[in-house]
Amino acid sequence: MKRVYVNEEWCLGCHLCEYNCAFSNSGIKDMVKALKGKKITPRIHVEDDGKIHYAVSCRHCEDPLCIKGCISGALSKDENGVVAIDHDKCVGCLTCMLLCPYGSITTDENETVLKCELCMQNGGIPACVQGCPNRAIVFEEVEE
Amino acid sequence: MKYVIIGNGPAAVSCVDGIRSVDNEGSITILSKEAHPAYFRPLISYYLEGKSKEENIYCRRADFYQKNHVETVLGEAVAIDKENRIVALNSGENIAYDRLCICSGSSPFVPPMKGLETVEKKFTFLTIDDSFALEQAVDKNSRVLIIGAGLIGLKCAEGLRDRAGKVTVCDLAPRVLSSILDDECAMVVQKHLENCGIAFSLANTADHFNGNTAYMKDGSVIDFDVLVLALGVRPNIGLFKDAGGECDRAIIVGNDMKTSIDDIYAAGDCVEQYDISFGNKRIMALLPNANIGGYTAGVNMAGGKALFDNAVPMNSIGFWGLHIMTAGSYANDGSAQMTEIKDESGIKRFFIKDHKLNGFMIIGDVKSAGIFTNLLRNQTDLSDMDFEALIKSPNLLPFGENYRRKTLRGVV
Amino acid sequence: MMREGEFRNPSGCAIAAVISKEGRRFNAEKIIESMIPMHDRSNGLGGGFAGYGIYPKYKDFFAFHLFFDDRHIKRDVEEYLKERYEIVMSEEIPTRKIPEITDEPIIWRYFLAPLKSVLRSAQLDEKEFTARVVMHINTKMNGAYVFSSGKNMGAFKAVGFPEDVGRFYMLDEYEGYSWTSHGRYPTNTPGWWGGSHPFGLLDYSVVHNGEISSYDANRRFIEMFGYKCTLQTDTEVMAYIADFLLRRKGLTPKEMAEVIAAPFWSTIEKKSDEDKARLNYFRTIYSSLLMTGPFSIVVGYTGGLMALNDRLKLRSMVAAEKDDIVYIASEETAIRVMTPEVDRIWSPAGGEPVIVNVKDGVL
Amino acid sequence: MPINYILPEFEVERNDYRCIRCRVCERQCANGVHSYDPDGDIMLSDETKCVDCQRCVCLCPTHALKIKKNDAALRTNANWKQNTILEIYKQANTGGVLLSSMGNPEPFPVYWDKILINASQVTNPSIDPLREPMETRVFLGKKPHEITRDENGNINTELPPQVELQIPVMFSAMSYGSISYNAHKSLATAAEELGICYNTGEGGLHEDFYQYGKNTIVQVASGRFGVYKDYLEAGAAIEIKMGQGAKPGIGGHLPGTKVGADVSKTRMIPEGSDAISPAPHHDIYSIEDLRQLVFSLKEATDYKKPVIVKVAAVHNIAAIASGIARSGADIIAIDGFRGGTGAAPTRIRDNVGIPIELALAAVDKRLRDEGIRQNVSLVVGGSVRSASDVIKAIALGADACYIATSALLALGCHLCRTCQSGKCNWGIATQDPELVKRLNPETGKERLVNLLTAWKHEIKEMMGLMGINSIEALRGNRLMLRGVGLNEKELEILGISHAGE
Repeated sequence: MKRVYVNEEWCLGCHLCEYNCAFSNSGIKDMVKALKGKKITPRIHVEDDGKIHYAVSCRHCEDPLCIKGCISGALSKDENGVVAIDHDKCVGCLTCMLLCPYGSITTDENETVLKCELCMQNGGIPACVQGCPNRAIVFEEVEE
Repeated sequence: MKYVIIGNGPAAVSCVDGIRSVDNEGSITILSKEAHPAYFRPLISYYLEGKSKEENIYCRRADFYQKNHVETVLGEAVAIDKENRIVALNSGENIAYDRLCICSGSSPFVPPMKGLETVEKKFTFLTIDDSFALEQAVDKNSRVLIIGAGLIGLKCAEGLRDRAGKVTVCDLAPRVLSSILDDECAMVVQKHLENCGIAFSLANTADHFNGNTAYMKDGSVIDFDVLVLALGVRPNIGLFKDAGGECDRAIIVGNDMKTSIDDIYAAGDCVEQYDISFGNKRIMALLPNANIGGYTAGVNMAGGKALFDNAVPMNSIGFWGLHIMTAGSYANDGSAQMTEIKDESGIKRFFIKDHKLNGFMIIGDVKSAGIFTNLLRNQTDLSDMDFEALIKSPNLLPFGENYRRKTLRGVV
Repeated sequence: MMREGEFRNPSGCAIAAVISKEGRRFNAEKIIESMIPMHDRSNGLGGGFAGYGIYPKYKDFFAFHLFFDDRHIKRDVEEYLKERYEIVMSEEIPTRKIPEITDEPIIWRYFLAPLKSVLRSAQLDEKEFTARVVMHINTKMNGAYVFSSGKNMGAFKAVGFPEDVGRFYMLDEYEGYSWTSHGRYPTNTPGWWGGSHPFGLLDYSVVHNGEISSYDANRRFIEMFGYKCTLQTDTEVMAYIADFLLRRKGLTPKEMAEVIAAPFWSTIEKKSDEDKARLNYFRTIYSSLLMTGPFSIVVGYTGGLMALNDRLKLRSMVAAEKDDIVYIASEETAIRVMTPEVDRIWSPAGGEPVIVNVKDGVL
Repeated sequence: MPINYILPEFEVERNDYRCIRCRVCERQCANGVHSYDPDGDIMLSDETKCVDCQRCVCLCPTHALKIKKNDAALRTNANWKQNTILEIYKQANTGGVLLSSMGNPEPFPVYWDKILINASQVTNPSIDPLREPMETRVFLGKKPHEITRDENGNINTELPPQVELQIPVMFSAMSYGSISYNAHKSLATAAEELGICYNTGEGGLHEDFYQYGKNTIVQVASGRFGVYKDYLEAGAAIEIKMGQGAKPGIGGHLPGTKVGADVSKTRMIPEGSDAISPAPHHDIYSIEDLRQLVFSLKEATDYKKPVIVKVAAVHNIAAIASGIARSGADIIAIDGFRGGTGAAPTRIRDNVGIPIELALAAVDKRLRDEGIRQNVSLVVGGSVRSASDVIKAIALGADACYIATSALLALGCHLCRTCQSGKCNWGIATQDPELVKRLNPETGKERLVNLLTAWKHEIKEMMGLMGINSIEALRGNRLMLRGVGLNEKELEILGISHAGE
């Protein structure tokens, strides 16, 4: 399956992926309107120490621990292999956060879990990938 | 091949998944005591709280049993004839198996208490039917007394707060969540719950009851309308024990989820298995373990090969915005070295043994805690890792470029 | 108005050729007739013929055909020639007065033998020497124009329709084993006798239909080697290229075709190693002689001719055979006029030369 | 503090409504123009540091930024233009030679823009490149004069060494040091994919790039940096750099700060040392010395590599080229006065040399007049900006063009002309690893390949409309060109007629 992969070598630490993610998942058409004055809760985040930068988002693991741990059945793998979250089912227990080895799960003020769903609802090509200025984030098939 | 599963909870349906990942042919029969499809037990408090709708509590889609060719039989198993590989039901029916998995879960533990029989509205809190009953019993004016400040008691308190007039929790232990938190952390949680409107009476419990009045150990009196008994659970192991299987407090299984009896497996809350953090066999009655254990059992039953060899106890619970995550062993008995961070965002405590993370407890800033769980489950050697930096800011930096290339640039 | 040669003059045209493989000589009657059905391919501003084997009596001498504007320049040219050649014969080219052809210049021919002493001092062979003489007259001697300079061959051209030009020059009275002809459709010229086709140098003659888009690239290349393209016509450049490649570089007509209508790289890649190496070599060293744009040409030379289309075949050209005679023409109808019955008729592919040589030893 | 006479050249215009405080501008500006003030939740700008590289503008996700020319103006004076005055201030401040980079920005005539191309109508069909083959392959190198045959009459097809190009465009010399590793990698990989060549410049060849040797021209310049046997043998051709259009007659200077470990190894000079290329080659004081160097290089490489001699277009370029064509060189590269550079004294960049169009026309004519055009191929550079410039150059007589500024633009360069600072925000003219990584060579390669693929399409279109289906039929085909607005002398030098003639 196509996943979001990160080429650390090319990550500039610009953090645009976070903003593009937040915008894309806001459901609002204008980025300014969507993000102006807001604390963003992107599903991808950049980790850096000044020299090294890279973005982290859900790996859509083959055998996702988050799903194993989900106490409400909110997390599931769809037929494409995408680990998706059903916000109606999520109760915000964060067991998935306790289990995700990559720190790829976050929450917002609604206390339900936010995670990368590969922009399946936003047109198919993840916004972080589309907006990455240096192809540090790519959306592709990788040999397993 | 005939597979029989006793019980119909998460471990049971995961067991079905495990079987079907290897064997699409064999027949599967599930014996269920409850007249519901498998549901997520922890959701019963969220149901009360209104966060979970009834239709959303089920573990699988409605067509799961049909799609997987699973026959469900409503009834209670009363005996296992291991020689003839037969399970006897209370209905008198006998069901033959080639492989059996016991996912019988646990039952509420209610010790004998004086005058309990005089209490009109008294409940335990383990099944969805308990939630339905409480839903009926509690109204805006109800005073609810919950006995037990463990996980079940507190979740019940959270579930009922907005439905009831007053919720009081008492426990013989001097702190809340005594099985997973130390005094200091428990106090943080207790304060938070008190701020959220829950009353506590700790190091104290009901000595006896008379109608709607509880007479407490310390001599005080608590009037209530509804009583919830959340004193703990006991694994349902009678059936297996009677068949001559090896049990401690629960059914003993190996990391392949096999019991001491040939062709009988077990998973979920009714088993005891090796806990890598404590270094011995323990009950880890937790949903992730039930899922993993059930699946592992299923694969092995169907002739595949699977191991569940990194079980640790872990908990993630939250009450009104305060999150608590714990994993592994954090008994501060001096065998492990503790590193902690305390600040306005909360408390983080890490226990390191032989350069490996053996347990942790995080209250408050739980972001990316899974990175620690991962270190714990994999018993990663921390000697070459900047662990100090990691606990300040849990991220993948200290793991090094190779690890990141593998995980962020590859399929995991 | 500018004179021919002062501007680039592209033109459309009709061509035809006929050759006997047996070297049998015949008069120009048929080829003149062949131009009639192609009348509309010309516009009356130029026509001409070249015949090979027409001067058997003088076959060892360079036959110069010249146009002179007046007697003075004729005298100057003769002076110039006398210093370099023995003039074996000097005469007016016989013409027939017809109303369709008017305003003719002085049309003269000379049969010339180069002076040995002059050749020795110039350290040149007689052909190169003669080529330079032609070049000199045509570029330096205003009012004189050499329009034919080979041995035992001759070009005849004028302003007019080709069939009229043929009658004008009384070509029915010449016999050759090979004839080429041309009807011209220049697009922006008043028509000048010298500008008509065939165009030749020494015994190479070219009749051409088309407009080569590579003209200036070809011209500027060939001019590096002593040729002066005074007329700015494709035909002139082609004649010089034919002289350069066939005479000076010793290529065969087939090889010349491989240079000027070189196959595409994609075609070359499919060839045998030997062909590939040669074609690659030609395209590398003679890349500036590649001719692009539409053309169909007939290059006449002693003992044969080559008909060739550009590599995309952007101009029509048909070939046919009947007994020992090979016919080439812009249109099949022209061939049918010459020979209603044919043994074979075909349309040569772009860049594929039709080379017809008179049998060895026949001439 | 002394008075600062110099006005900020640019103004940062931030649309505060649009700004979402993502701070990408701050993170991406190596010059430190932008900063965030958390107390006021505002973005601040220090415009004195802005070079108008447009990096922030391009990355701002909400298009909240504009960099504008500061319209603060000195009193208008046609003679003492604002820039002239500011340069005086700068020199009075520092006492130094003014430095700048990229090509001459002054309003000298651009002859490409005064030349128009012909098209087929009626008498001659245009050719549709989508239907018919359209060939753009060229060979650079000496072309033999004579045809020789073996005893069987077969033509001897051995050729002097040639450089084969699939399109008549190459990336011209830019050294590793003046541009980044990733820029080089982009050029090298793009050249490989396009079937053309790039040029090492005078900075040697990084060991990682030897694998692109058949698409590499290795340069030997006056500093001889990185030159040794393997290097010479690595390339498809060897270029002797005598001069550069942006700074004819002077050498080069790569400051020690840019000579990091890799550059040092590649150039074979100590880390941190200034890399100074002398103005002349100290073994070439005349044309006969050049011939010696040409043959030394040929000798060193077994006569297997064509040798290019690159010179700046200067006044007597035709005579110089004639000399080079007789020196044994296989290819002459001429660099016009608008060619770019990583750093040059401003006065020299803006006042020395001649336009490439005139130089090319003069050289091609001269070599033809002397009958030695076949001795050499001609490559021209110095502001070849588009496919039509290429077409015009070929029609004037070039065999191929060198492009560099166009290539850098494709890589993201915004011509801010401050390469000399080493803080290229686009990761091109810098050695700072954090900046270098901004140019992902995958993207770089793709953009270069796209650019030249686009040019190739355009070249084919234009060839087709001229009725030409092979680029060699265009070479020197000056009849395909007409001038507009040019005087007699210019037309004469260009060897073209005026439009309407």
